[in-house]
Amino acid sequence: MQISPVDTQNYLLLAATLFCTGMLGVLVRRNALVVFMSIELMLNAANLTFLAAARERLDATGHLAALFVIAVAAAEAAIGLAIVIAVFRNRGTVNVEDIRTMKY
Amino acid sequence: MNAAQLQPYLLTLVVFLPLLGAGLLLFLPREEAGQVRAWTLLAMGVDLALAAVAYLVFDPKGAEFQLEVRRAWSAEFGISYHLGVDGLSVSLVLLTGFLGPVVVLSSWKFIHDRVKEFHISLLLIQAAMMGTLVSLDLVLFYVFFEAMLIPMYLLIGVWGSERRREAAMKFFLYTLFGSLVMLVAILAVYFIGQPAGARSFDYGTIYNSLLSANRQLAACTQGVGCATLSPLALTLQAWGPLMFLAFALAFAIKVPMVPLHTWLPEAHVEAPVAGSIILAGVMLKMGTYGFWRFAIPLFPVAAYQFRPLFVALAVVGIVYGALMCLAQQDVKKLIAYSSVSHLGICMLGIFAFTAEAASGSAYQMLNHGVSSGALFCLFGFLYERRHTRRISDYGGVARVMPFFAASFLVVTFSSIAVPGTNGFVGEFLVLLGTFKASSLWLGYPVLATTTVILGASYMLWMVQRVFFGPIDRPENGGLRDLDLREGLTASAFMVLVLWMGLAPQPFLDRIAPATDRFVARAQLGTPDSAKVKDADVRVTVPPIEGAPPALPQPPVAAVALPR
Amino acid sequence: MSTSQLVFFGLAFATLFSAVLVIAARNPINSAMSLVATFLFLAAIYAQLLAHTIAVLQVLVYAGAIMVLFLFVIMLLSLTHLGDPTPPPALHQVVGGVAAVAVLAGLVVAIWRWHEMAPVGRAREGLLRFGTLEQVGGLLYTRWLLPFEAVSLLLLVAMVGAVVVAKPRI
Amino acid sequence: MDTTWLTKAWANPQALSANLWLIIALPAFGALVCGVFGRALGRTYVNLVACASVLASFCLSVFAFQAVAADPSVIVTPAANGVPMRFALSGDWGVWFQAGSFSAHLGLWVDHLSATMLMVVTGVGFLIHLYSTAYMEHDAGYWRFFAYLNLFMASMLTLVLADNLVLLFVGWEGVGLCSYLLIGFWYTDAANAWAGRKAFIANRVGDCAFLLAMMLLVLTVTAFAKAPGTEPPAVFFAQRRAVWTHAATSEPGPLNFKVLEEFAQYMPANLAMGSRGMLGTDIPIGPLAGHTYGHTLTLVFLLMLLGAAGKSAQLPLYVWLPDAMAGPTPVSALIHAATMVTAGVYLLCRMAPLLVMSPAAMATVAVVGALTALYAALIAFAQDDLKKVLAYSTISQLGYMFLGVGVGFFWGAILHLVTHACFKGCLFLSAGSVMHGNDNEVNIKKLGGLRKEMPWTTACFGIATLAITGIIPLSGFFSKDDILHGALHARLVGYEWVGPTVFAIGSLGALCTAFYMSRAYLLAFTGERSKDAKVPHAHESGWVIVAPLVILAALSIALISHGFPGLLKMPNGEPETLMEAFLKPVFGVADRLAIEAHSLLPEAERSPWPGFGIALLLAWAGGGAAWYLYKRVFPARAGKPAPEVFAAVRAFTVHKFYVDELYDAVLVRPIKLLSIGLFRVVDEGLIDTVLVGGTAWVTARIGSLLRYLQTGDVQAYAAMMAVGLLAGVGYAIFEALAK
Repeated sequence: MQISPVDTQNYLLLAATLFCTGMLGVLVRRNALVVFMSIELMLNAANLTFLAAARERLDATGHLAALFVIAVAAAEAAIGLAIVIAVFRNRGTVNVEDIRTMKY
Repeated sequence: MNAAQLQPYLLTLVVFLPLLGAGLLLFLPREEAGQVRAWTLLAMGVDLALAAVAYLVFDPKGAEFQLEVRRAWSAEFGISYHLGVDGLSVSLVLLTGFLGPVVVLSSWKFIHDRVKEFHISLLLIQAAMMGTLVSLDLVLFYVFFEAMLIPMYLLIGVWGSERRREAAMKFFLYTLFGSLVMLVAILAVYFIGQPAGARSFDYGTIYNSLLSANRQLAACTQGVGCATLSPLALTLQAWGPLMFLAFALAFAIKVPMVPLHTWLPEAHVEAPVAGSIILAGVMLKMGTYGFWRFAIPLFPVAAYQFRPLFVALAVVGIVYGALMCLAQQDVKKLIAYSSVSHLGICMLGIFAFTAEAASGSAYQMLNHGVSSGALFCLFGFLYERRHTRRISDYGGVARVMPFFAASFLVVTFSSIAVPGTNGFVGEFLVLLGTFKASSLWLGYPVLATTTVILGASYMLWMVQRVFFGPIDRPENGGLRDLDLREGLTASAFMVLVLWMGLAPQPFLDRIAPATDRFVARAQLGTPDSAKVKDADVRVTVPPIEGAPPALPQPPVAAVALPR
Repeated sequence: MSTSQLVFFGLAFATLFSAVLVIAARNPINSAMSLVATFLFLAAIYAQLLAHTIAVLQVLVYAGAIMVLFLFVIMLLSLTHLGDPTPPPALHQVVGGVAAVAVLAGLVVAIWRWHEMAPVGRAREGLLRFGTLEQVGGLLYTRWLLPFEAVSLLLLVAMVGAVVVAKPRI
Repeated sequence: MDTTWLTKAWANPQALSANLWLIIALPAFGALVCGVFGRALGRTYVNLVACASVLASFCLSVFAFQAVAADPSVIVTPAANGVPMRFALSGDWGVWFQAGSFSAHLGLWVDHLSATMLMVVTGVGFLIHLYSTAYMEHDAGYWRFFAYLNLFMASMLTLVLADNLVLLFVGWEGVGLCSYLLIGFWYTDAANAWAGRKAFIANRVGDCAFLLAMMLLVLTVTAFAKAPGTEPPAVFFAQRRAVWTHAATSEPGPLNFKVLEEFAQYMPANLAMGSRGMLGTDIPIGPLAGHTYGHTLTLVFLLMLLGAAGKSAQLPLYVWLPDAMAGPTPVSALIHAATMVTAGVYLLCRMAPLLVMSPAAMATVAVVGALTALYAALIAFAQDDLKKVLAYSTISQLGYMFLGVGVGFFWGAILHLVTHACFKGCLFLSAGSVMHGNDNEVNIKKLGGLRKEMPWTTACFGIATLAITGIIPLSGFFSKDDILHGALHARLVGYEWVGPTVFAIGSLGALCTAFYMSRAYLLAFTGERSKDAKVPHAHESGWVIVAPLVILAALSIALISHGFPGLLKMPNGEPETLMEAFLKPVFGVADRLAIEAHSLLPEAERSPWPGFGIALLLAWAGGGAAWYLYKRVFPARAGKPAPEVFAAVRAFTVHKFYVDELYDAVLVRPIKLLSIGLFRVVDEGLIDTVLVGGTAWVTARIGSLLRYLQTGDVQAYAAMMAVGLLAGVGYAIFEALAK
């Protein structure tokens, strides 16, 4: 068993790109479901960072953090999708621009 | 478990017993108003007993802080669960304990809706006030200090009279504004006090760490050693005044000092009788107590620098508050403004920096708690019968309520400091001590002495209009005198008024050591600072009991940025 | 360039490509399928990072459970129709997009310039156990037991919450 | 006849000392019983408790007085300066309150001065209690009345017995308090209660000055004791001059009378025991540093004079006393004539050793006293209310006492105090008896002809009138004219004009006194019954009312013994009055210190008889004028209008020279207006509306502007977060690059 020669830096770059891709999705897509998917992307980017750092420091705590992130993501997806269903039922749309009840 | 073993837990019990009572009330059905009242009374009574035990156990010749307990709480941030009382706080604890059952008794028939929530609020306030008085950790203190606000806000806002919402909001915002500024100062003093890793919110630790810097700074104001100030002293020189003012603002609002007082009359007028008693009896003293415990000892140089301002404001408060009273048409507002005047005397005593004045001020805090608490309580009894606060709606009440009138008169005399009642001793000592304060202009105490005249004018004017003269309104003719419950409450106040007036020394003995230390700490910022010995001012800090062995240093920031 | 490097770059490219597809696809079904692909590629990368446990969980939880959930929702609500033509982007969308790109640039610069890590983890001992179920499980059930239990509570709450929110009438 | 029993203490002085507190506690206990259980106990028991407690207190006082006065071991002449040292029964019940370097003890003492006062207070007090049992017979509030009256006795006795100024102040304010309660006793009439309040506030003005005087005195004494070079303070403060002391504990504090006297010993310039003249020296330390002791003491006593003026109804604070007649008549007799109002005189006499250090203050006291004596007498001319006449005469007579104190004639002032207590008490009680028999009629013009219907009352009133007028075989003659004689011969250094001036004013006052007292007597008691009388025929009161009158009238005659000059001889052969000799142990120190301090020089003793002759002439003249006017001139002019000039003068006098109105316009109204103005403008306007309300307004406006940022669009919020993140990243990079 040996550590791969790929630098941690590369993983971090990948994570950063992934994160920003997700962020872009959140910021420009109007479909609530796609926004949720983008959020999942961002969470995974965070996971990747945790794991890269864990390998760098040989500290398995990072894995646990990733585990918890996955759990939180699962919870978030469940609730979020339930809200999407509820909103859709009430308003017939999942377009985020059409949901503005909190406007001044 | 014998008494000695119980001692470390005494203060914890005093603070949390009301909370326990509140927890118990949660399980009572809301229709059982009688049970709710009885259990609250029981909890308050036991709390009073515990407070009395603490008062008796306190040894005036012993260490500064007694009945101390210090447990690990949040070691990473230097926060510990540190309780302890000195002479002043143990006296105020007793006062708070005394007012607890009184408050419950006085609102026995006053409150009809949401009885359960009302009593839970009372118990929460009681716990928070006790906690504020016994905390020796700044974070703990702050938490309790803020925790007082919320139930009080509810008390005014839910159970008050017509304009209760505005009054509650005003009270809340005023005090919150001050205490948030204080929070910034608490954090600042935490960060400058000690290097990273050794930082602590503990009162004694912070005091001790600032001590030598304060000394250097005091010497520097005399022109000695300004070139060799330590870094901490330099920081204090630059930021000390601001930090002092931040603390002072919070406490001055609470006191309240003119011109930050306008929340008080409104809060008093709108609050239910219980709220007024608590507010006047104890909560205002949190301000003076804060000056005594935190603002002045931590920043003696800045305090000395701003002393003229505060003394002037105190004297203005005394005279101005009294003049305001003369203009009032509303009994509760009048009593509220008289509190402004009386608390001005307390503040004058604190800022005189002499032993006489400080003792007098401390005693005046107790007196004011008793006398204005009693005034509000007694007027509450009358309000319950007539539902009006306007002075002109009364007249000739003494004829139909003789016992009530007698009690009210006794308390009035206490309030205007007739010798033989408690008010005199405090006022006399404050005035004397202010005269003795060499560096103050003699005009201040002279002006303050006019309170003797003005106080009598407005209080007797009010008494006159309410109690004497013919009964010219038929509603007043049918008032009934106090019943047993009310009579007992009133008698308790009267006994206390006379007891504290005729035999003040046992009370003063408890306060004396705290006074000496306070004056020494305050002197540290004056030109006399060199005469103050370190042993007189340094705080003994007990180790944290049951602290886990030092944790392994948490990994320091992994990504070290290159230089 | 060693094999593992080649593998990594391949995987990284695939991951990014499918991620871009996620946000670019007009049909949500396509997005979802691309997301599955992204997760699978990521799982491989995790494995390469010696995080075997997490890699397995990634496949199970994300690619399995969560994605099924997404697909069900899409199908339940019949969101597959493409709707009206896309309106012109709003101001905040433009600003957000630019900000996202700029953040990426900033992060890239930062990672590029300050890549030195604290020299702690290059030791080779214990590599055999690193990231195995045994090690992660050991940690999870000893030192991190409380957070773990808290997470289980969170999931429970989420479950109940999802039912409550989604049901029209309880 | 064996008289040794007179010159030996009847009771063990040691035991008396230890139980002095009982003298105060008994009436206090009576007050408690009457006040709390009075209504339940019923009239008989309340009367019993109230009278018995005062009687017991009186008996104890007699024992104390006798022990102080008679025991030969009391007076010891120390070798040092040849002045008899004074002794007292003295008890100390420990610290009352103490803080810093200040302490006040619960200490009581009975020396010759307080023994005299004790006899007056408890003696007259008991008689008036007895009288009240009949006078208040039909009043439903009898229990309240006796509770207040007993409480008053306790306070007054505290005032008299206290051995330090702070405890004295307790009694001082306590009597004011009881006076407030008793004036407003019939509170259902608002005017009565207002009168009580007026009395209390006027007293409070004085008390404020008194407090300031005490503070300054503490500063002075403490500075002296702590100044470098003084004797060790411990010795200074611990010096005790009592033979019989009960439980002398810690140092008695700076306001103890013995300490103050000790302090006074150090002040004069040519003091044998230290040769340190301090009066002209600067106070070395403390807040008063830089002012001389002499000036400070002058200020102290001017303030104390104001305090005493408040309590003793002198100019400028006398306005409350006439209104105080709203209270029941026994109260007027006890509080507003015999005891409470003399507290100011007692206080200044008590402070005599220090008072003589300041000729300026003494001159002021004398002038204030003389002016008050004349001024009040002038107002009394036109009063038709019998009680008001007596009230103004009280003010006037108190003025004589102040005059006596001011010219250093302390024993004369005290003698006048004692005789005044008797004859004025008698006058008031007689007036009460008149009211009792005439359905509460007080207007002298609506009485008349009482001589036949109320013979006892008339006789007593007549004797007392003669006494106050100063007709020769009565005590008032000697006490008042001793004072005037003393004034004529006193030489206040630097204020030599004061003696003759006050003598002149005082003599004029005596003339007026004779006039208005005779007028009152003639109108009320002689002649025909007025047609406006409420009841056609008055009836004589019962023996419970008459007996006190008779006793007091008898005392007004008997007390002549203490004022008759030349009954005793001094060691150097000069004649000495009995009262002077009796009070010598107290005032001897003051006299000696006055000479040492070169502030008050006695002239060679001259025979008082020529002066007495003038005084007698004045008294006859005043009385004769009254008789002539009211018996001859006015009846003859009945029905014709008075000349306009006289009418105007009379109106001016009836309205008490418009002083009440003046005070109202100059002090009361402006303060009230100021407070209302401040409340409206500063408190409600500036602070509450502009500052507090303004803050809220600004916040609300800003908030209503900023709320337009809330678009409700999730993505917009997210975009803001992204921008924020970008800013954070940018800042971190910038920081790192900058290093």
